Amino acid sequence: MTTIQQGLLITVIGMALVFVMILALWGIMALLVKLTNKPEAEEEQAAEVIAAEPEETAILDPNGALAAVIAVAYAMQRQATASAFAPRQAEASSKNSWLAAGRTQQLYSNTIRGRNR
Amino acid sequence: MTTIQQGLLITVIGMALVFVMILALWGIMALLVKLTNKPEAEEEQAAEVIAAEPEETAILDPNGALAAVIAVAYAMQRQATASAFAPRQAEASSKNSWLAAGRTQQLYSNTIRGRNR
Amino acid sequence: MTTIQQGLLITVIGMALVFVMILALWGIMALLVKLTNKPEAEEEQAAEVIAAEPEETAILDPNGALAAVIAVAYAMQRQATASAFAPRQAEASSKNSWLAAGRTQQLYSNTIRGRNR
Amino acid sequence: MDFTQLLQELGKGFAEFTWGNAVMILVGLILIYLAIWKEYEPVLLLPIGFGCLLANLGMSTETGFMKVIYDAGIKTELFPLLIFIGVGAMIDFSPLLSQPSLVLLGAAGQFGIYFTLLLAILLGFPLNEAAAIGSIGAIDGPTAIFVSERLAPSLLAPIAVAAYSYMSLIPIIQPPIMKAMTTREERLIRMEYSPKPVSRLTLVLFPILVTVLVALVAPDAAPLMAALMLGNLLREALVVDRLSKTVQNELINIATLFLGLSIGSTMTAQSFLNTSTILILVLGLLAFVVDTVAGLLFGKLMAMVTKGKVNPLIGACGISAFPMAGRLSAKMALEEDPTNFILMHAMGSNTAGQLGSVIAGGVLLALVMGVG
Amino acid sequence: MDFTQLLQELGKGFAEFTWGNAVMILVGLILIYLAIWKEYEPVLLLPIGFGCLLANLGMSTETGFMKVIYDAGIKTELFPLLIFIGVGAMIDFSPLLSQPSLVLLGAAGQFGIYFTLLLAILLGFPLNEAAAIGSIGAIDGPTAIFVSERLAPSLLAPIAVAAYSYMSLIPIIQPPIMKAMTTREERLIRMEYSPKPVSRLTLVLFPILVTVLVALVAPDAAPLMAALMLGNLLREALVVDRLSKTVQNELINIATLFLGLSIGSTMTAQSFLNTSTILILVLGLLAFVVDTVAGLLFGKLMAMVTKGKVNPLIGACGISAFPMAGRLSAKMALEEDPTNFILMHAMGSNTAGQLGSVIAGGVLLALVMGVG
Amino acid sequence: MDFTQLLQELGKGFAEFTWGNAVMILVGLILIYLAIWKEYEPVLLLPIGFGCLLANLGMSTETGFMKVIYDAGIKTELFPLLIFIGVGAMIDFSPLLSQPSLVLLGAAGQFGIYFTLLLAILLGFPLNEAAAIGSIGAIDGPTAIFVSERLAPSLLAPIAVAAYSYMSLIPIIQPPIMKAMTTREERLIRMEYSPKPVSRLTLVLFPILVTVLVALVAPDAAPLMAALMLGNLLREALVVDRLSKTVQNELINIATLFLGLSIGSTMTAQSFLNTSTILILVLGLLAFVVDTVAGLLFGKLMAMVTKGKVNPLIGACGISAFPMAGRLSAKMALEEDPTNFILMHAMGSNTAGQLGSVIAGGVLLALVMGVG
Ligand code: NA
Ligand code: NA
Ligand code: NA
Repeated sequence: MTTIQQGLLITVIGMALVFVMILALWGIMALLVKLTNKPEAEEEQAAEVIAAEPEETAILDPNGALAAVIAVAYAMQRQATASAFAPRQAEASSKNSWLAAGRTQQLYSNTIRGRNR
Repeated sequence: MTTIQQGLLITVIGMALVFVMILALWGIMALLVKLTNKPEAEEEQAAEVIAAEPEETAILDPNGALAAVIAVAYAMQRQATASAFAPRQAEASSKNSWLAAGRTQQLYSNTIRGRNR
Repeated sequence: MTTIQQGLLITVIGMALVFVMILALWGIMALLVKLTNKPEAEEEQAAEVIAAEPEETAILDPNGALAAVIAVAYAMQRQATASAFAPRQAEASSKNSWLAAGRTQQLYSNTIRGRNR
Repeated sequence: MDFTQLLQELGKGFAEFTWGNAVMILVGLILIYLAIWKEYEPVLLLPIGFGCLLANLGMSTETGFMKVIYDAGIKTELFPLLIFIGVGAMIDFSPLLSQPSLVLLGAAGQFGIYFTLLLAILLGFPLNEAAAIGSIGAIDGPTAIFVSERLAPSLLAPIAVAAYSYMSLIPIIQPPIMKAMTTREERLIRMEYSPKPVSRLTLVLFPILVTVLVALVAPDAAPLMAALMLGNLLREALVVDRLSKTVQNELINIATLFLGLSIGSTMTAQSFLNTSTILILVLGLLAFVVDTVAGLLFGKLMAMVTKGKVNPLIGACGISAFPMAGRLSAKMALEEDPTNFILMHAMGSNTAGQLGSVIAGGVLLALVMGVG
Repeated sequence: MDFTQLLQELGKGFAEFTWGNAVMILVGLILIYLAIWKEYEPVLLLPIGFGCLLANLGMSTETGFMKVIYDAGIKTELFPLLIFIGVGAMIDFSPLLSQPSLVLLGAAGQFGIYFTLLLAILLGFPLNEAAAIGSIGAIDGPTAIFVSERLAPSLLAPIAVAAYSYMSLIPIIQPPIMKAMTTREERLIRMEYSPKPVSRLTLVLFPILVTVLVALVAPDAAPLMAALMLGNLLREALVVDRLSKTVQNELINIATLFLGLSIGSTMTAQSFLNTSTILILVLGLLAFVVDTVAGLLFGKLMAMVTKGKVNPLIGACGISAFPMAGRLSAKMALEEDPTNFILMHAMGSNTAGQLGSVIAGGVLLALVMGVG
Repeated sequence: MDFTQLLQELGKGFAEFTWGNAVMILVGLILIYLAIWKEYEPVLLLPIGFGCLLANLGMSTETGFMKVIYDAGIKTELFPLLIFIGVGAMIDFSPLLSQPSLVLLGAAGQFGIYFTLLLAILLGFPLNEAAAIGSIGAIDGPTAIFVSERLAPSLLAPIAVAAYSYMSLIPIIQPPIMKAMTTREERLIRMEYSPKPVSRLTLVLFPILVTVLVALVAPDAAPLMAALMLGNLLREALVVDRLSKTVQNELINIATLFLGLSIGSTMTAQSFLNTSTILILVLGLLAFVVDTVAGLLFGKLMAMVTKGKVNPLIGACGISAFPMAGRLSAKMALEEDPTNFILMHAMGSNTAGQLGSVIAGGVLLALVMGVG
């Protein structure tokens, strides 16, 4: 078998294996999320109601003022906890209050609501 | 000699040696404290008077308010200096102001008065 | 050749080489400073005007009050950035406000004006 | 006393200095320039650049203190693993876990590995070297270094330099491809963000299950994935904050500094100044381009299959290069429409790319070792 | 190209996986569960648990990067010593120094070592293994690991797991024994707190003198005690704050992480799944119980001798397990009478137990080596 | 069971203890006393002192864990280099770069090296040992250790002790010499401070060019200078703050602690208690004195040549001992005239001394190796 044939074989098997494993990961993740979230469904709801409010306000507020406040608060908290990536993130989020607001909205809801800490 | 006989011998010699060394430590410690504290006896006294006050107040104060304040101050200082054990200590001392007060009283007097830093 | 003769030879060659290398360093440094500072000469001037003011004020102020303020500010900033040497420096600069003022004047102008960060 | 010998000892610095060394010192200076003034992955390119100076000033990894560091951290594979423990502690997998289907994008962004492998074979590289070059397509420094160190240690330096340089060039490499391959309509696609809640149990079990899966199916990638997932477990455990902070700071910083220095110190003129290096640099760039193209194509496929519910831009960040690629995709969507926030999806895809890269690296290693 | 070989390389992860490995992975998961949800010594049990996963997924200390770490830190005995430097910098001996007689309580709490040793011999373990098992009774992780590594390295993992697990179970193990063995009257005993003032000179000389004493009388414990006392000297010197902070943070964190991982990585199915392990776990629990009982009995003796001036509860914290056991005794006294504060006495006893444990470990090592 | 053997094992601590060990323990105690109460370079003298205790209590670098640390960090020369990376990150070369002529003062302050070398030869030391003793005259710990470790490792301990002790005694050693050798008029000389602006480019290029120059002309000093300049480059790059902070804190702290311990642990009675040690201590003090005298003479020469524009006091800080010597010169000028600030000039001279010391150390190493 020539080297290029070996290479082609490796390519085919390799990409196939990568996809198989990624599919397996998908399955594991879907299963994990499904299995582990049942008992907490109810407290989830409550948290969602509270967390939902700032989100909507942020979207309705045309001046982005509240959004900017949340963004700054988030950036500061983030800076304190995960200093590794903080510099760039903080910088990025201060460029544009709208952008920051949107980002904050997503990250915030994910951190506070989506995750049951 | 069987293994169990060896074991018994080791137990007897071992515990005896541990006690001998601990007794030696006792002697060393008693001697150390005696020898090294003479010249400082007087400044000790002055410090004691000052340090004694918060202690007594803490005991007389039935609401534990002052005690709690001292406890919090102590916990904060402790947290700053010895972060290793801080989390659990801080947590523990916030459970009960009385408990904290008593603990604070002892630790405080030991740190400030007992030690000549 | 005896050991002492070897030693003398090493001394002569050694000190000569040290001086040669130090002279080379001098040349490199002078060249570096000359070559790299041309384009920035103008912004330099502007910065100098601003930076010059606190210096002169410090010298004119007979009570050293402003100087002390700057010194403290500098010491604090220094402490935050270069914690390695901070303890001794901070200690030293708090001893005498005049001394601190002079030091601050030099260090400050060097840091802010002399260096184009 | 031998005077000639004395002069030799004194002059050995100059005597051993070659034109090649001078050229390599220039290369080192360019890397340092890119690190400091262009801020291209400075924590790695600065040490690599300085190491390159050392290598060409008589302090290569063949002797002395750089050999000690190289043997301790690169030969043992410890440095990339220590870095991965720190990286793992920095990664938040919750955006991915709350949108599991995004994991598919992490597979597509690995095509560049195999494309580059094939091209390298066609250019005459033997299989092991071609595979090492292909590992640049993982777009992940520690993975590329880990794989190359096992398959072709002599190519370690150009591969690492290519991987880290292009990684920091992603904001220049990707956008034109992204614009060329997607229509404005596609870039305007809004993605609903209704993540499934992710429990703490999930966040803890995920790194463990991934470790088990990868160790069973691709054992050659196991150390890398285990290190990454150990870091992530320290993060998500929430009870070992001390360890999590130390691996994210001191441990990763020290490992990074010495990894960079060690790799730089292999860049002697005789090992670096050859056509292989130039080919590797070109192939590496191609790997990045092909990864991006494949990711975008897969993104478009997902957009088609979901009938316009997936913005193809997030395909481009399935290539790894965490977290830069993710931010880039989100930014491009915002440029078309300042109210279109796809950051969380992009981050999901990006972390999927990180997983995919390690898996693909391990599979590559296994296959080439199995063949060889 | 040999296709079978390729499949072998790919399938080796599955091929080498045994039922035993599956069971051990379960063991690892239990350790991780205890670490995260029960917060049982998480900084150690989490790495041990994860190391256990690694060991049974082809990454044991027999090969690869875990062997590198194991050889660097466990075989050389460095990890327990580095941890002890950090621990020493965290311990305040002034409560003990201001009440020197409390040091006696640190001797009584070592009976469990010898009791367990004898029991292990009766159960058929050879002397060296029995002594290593006995070291669990020191109730001090680094001591147990140091002693076991020298006497019976093959038992290192179960001994470390037992030591750290039971240590975090102290709040469950000790209280019933303490209640059963003391009367309410005894628990109500108030202890006068009139400490002798402790000068800085004393605090500095103490670690030095202890090092000298132990090195002369029990040289096998010397490295352990020297490390502990070096850390304490850095703390009490007050002039090397930089060093004191580094050993209490980064140094101890890194050493702890890799100590845990290394020990976990020795827990392969073939070395762990046997009756020895179960016996060790049972004997270890007994060691803890006997230590507590002996400590309490000695406390009662001291109460008798001093005619009710010593609260026997502080006997229970002469077992080491610093600082948990000390807090526990003080808490139990508070439960009987919310105005009875014996924390400083308990801490004195507890630090005495720390000293006693290292001494007892060293004496044990010397005796067994002298006999063998 | 052999009872005699058991007693031997138990008594070996006492049996091997000699009068020499007792004397050396006293030496260790003196070092610890100087570190804690006199604050003489405590981060080094405290670990050295404690290491000295260890060496004479059966824990020397010939065996056990101290051998592991010694082999890992001193034999490989890593510890002094790691320390230099941290020191480099702490040095600000801008005072020197803005007044380049001050660099000359860094050459004069090295005469003590060669003076001491000659004196040591006259006292009967062989050339390699005499050169190692001369390295004390570099007045720079890592340089002296690096040179001694290569030329005469058996003299490492007294040389390191002398270097660090006298370095912390500089405030006592230098002032009388400075007063005796300068007139009041000279000390009152004001120096104009009109520094040329120093651009960021200069600050970045400087460490690189110094590394290249030294590696070519004095390759034996290359590792030391490269480490120092790597640290400085990390500092001046401004983009790798993470690395700069780590090398200035954790890395240098850990290296310092273990360097000190290792050197202390070579101080066994048999290797330290001899006339060589006493001669080395005396010669080391002379080296410091001669360095200061030569520096001041050169300062006076510069004052003459520039017609009173240079204050000769800044000649005294061309000896290295950064940053203490620089502060001392500035302080002495202030004592004569409280408005005469020469700190920036002194710091320029002092950093020049740091460079000169490393260069002189490397040249010395090269010459002695070339001769030998
Ligand atoms: Na990739
Ligand atoms: Na114990
Ligand atoms: Na010098």
